[in-house]
Amino acid sequence: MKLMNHLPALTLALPLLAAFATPLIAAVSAKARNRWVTCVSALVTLVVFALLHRVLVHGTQIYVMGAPSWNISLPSGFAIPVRIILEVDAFNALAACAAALAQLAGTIYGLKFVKKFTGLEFYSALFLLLTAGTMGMILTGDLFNFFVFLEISSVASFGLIAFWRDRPESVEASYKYMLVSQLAAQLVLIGLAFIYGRYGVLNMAAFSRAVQPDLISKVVLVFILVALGMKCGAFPMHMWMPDSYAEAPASVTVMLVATSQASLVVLCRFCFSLYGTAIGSAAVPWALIVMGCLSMFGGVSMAVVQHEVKRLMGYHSVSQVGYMLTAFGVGLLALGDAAAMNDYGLAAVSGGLYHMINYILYKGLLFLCAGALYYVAGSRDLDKMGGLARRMPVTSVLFLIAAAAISGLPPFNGFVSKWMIYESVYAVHPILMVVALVSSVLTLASFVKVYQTAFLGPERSQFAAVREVPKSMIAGMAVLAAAILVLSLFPSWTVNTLVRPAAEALVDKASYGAAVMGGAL
Amino acid sequence: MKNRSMRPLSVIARTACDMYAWFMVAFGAYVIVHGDITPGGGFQGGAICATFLALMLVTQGSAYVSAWLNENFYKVCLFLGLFMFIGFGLMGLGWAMDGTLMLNWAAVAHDQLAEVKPWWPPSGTVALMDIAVGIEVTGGLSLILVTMFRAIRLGTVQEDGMGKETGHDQR
Amino acid sequence: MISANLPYFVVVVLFLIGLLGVLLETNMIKIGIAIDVMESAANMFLIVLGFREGGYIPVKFLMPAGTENFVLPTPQALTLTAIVIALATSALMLSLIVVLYRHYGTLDVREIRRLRG
Amino acid sequence: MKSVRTLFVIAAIVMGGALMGAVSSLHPFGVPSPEGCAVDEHYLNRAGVDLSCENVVTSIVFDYRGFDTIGESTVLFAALLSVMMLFRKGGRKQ
Repeated sequence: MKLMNHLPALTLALPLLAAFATPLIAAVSAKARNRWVTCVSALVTLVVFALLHRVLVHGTQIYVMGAPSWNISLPSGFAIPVRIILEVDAFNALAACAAALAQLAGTIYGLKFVKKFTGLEFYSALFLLLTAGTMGMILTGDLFNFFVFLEISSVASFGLIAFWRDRPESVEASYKYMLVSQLAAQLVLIGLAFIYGRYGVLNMAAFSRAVQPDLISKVVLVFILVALGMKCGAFPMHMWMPDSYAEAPASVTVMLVATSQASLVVLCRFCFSLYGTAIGSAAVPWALIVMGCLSMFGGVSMAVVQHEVKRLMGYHSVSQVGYMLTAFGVGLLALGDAAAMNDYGLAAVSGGLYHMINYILYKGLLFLCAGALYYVAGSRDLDKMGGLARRMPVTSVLFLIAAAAISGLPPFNGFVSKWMIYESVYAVHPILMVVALVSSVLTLASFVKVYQTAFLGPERSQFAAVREVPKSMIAGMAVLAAAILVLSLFPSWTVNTLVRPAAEALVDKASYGAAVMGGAL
Repeated sequence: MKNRSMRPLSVIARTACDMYAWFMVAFGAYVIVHGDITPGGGFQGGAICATFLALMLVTQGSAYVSAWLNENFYKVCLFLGLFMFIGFGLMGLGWAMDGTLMLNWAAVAHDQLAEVKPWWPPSGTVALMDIAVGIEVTGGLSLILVTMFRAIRLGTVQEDGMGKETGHDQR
Repeated sequence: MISANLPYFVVVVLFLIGLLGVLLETNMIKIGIAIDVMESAANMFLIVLGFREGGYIPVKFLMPAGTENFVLPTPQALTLTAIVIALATSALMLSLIVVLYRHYGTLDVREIRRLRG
Repeated sequence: MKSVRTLFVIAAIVMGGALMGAVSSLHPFGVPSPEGCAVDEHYLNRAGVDLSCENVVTSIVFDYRGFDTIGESTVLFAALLSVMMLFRKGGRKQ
């Protein structure tokens, strides 16, 4: 099967080509456009899952853009790759799968959700471009290519956040996000210019072979950490996150969650696979841990006072990102120490990684449910809702699943990942676990409040005519709910076959370099 | 409503720019086509071609240009360029999937130059993609110019059908 | 030492001007200009990194007889890409500013504060 | 407000100090290290031979790093779509 060799490239080329064609197809009819985007996003999901399967069976996949053959990474007689290489290991592929599910859910949900507005040809095309940008950020193995895809996803999300352009808040949120991500993009560009000037390479694997713990590498790492920390919504620069998550249409917010997680994927890639032990001090892991704890607690404490559903969930996103940052910081602390790595390091990385996958799924589902509430109730304000459980039973059940998963209630996947994080961070310092537990309790309290206000309570007279949301919106939510249930029902299978290989691939710096640069060191 | 349209410049400026703008397009086309042998390339040439519209807007004024301009031409340019570009990239895959995406399938090595037909671009997809990107950038930049220019001419929020797309709020 | 590396320091100063502009300015257009200054700093940094003493532009057959080496081509290609990206984002940012101005009637970011709390 | 601005200035000065230190330890201006330009030498040597492309920059933009260029024209396309979407005609459909 020669097609299987080209899966990494197809993952990126398919949504790009489809996005170029979407405005033309939209000119035919709205129905054709809807079918087209649904087919394409289903196909992208299929391709990404096939890629994950291939990676799990055959090991790390590389794809060399423009070489005579897909696996010739080095030109003859030359030790450094000169072309753009996509490098997909278990970690990349797993993150790409979660992003693919998010875009499938968002596409299907969006068919009805934004149906009554104009400009849908632009909306559909930009959504596909956002998909392509996110996939590119996750899958690429080249530093400058990462910058390009970062910009694709940023530009597409600026447009999509401002989709309701007659609402001043939307445009404002878009502008805010634009400032943050342009700043971040310039920091990334300066950082990779330093890498180019110091080492003369732009390939990630070549860089991971060459990197030395000197001043330039440290400055580059700080720049990249600051930039990607901004993009994934860590505490000091989290302000854009609740704004843009709340103001974007719900179908877009799902994808924005996946995009911000793509930044986190690359952040982990930099810390573990590229730098590894060359970080050279404990300051970076501790900075990650402190940032994570602040985000965890700060996000959730700001969330409990919110009255807008999606804004509340946006602050919860800040808190959830904190869990992952803390876990990855703990994993980074254990790097280079084999005993500590076995003891708690690998568990921390697996926990953070598993939490990232879970987060994309349940947070996406929560945002879709919030969008459904907004769709039927015509209001974002939690105080104006009430008694909707009887009117929309399916949505309320789906919301319950997602809320239980985010609060870490036992049968659900959020419980497993949070448990892994608690256990591993306890080994470093008990106070970290206390912070994580308190944040988790507050999350539970906050979502109990949301569920009780919106779905339970007395029925309101103005909601007498409210019906369940249309079937395609339910289908979009069901995609994510099914994924959550699968992960919840087979926890040990998930951890052993999906998460553990991904975590091992992430922390194994030597094999990341070897996949492109060859075995000899 | 105030008159937000751009006024035309004097007749001397208009006549001079009328002629000059076409030379600009010719120069842009030159830069695009010779991208693989001289400094320049698709983006630079495309940007030069797109200045045609900027010049026209400044000198001729908005009323003249919006009456005379056909946006569909630029849309055709944009999509033609995009599909040519990614099409050349996908052609690298080949029928049997033997190559890779973005493979330079048409390149000729320097010592075999004598064997190919004179019309064949020796640098292969470099020259072809140069032209594709030139067409695309011409269309894209001109469309951005036209769209932003129209937007300046739009009135306040209530005019021109704006002001209604605020989401699902029922006020 | 300083004079030999002067272009690098110019880049740093340019970057800081842009950064402080983004952080401290209150006019939206000026913030946009500051971001463009940062982009220019990044592009200039790439170009400066790729300069070689006595190098010529990397086009083979235009090379004069006396020169023997070229400047590095990769930074120029990267800069070309980065410039087009900067252009696209600037256009989008200006459009957002136009829409914001239409909604709020001001360019001052301190008055555009509906999203609070 | 005032304290926030002071904080910004301090952060920028710290960042500037780090940048100054980093650029001082780069290679001197105009003299890149030989291993630092190995990839560029490869481009310069091979572009004219393998591709018959005289302009090495163009050969990098469209061949060696051609996928970046697809991304770049996609950014332009995305910006165009976003601008057109912001200024689209018409309100809500009936």
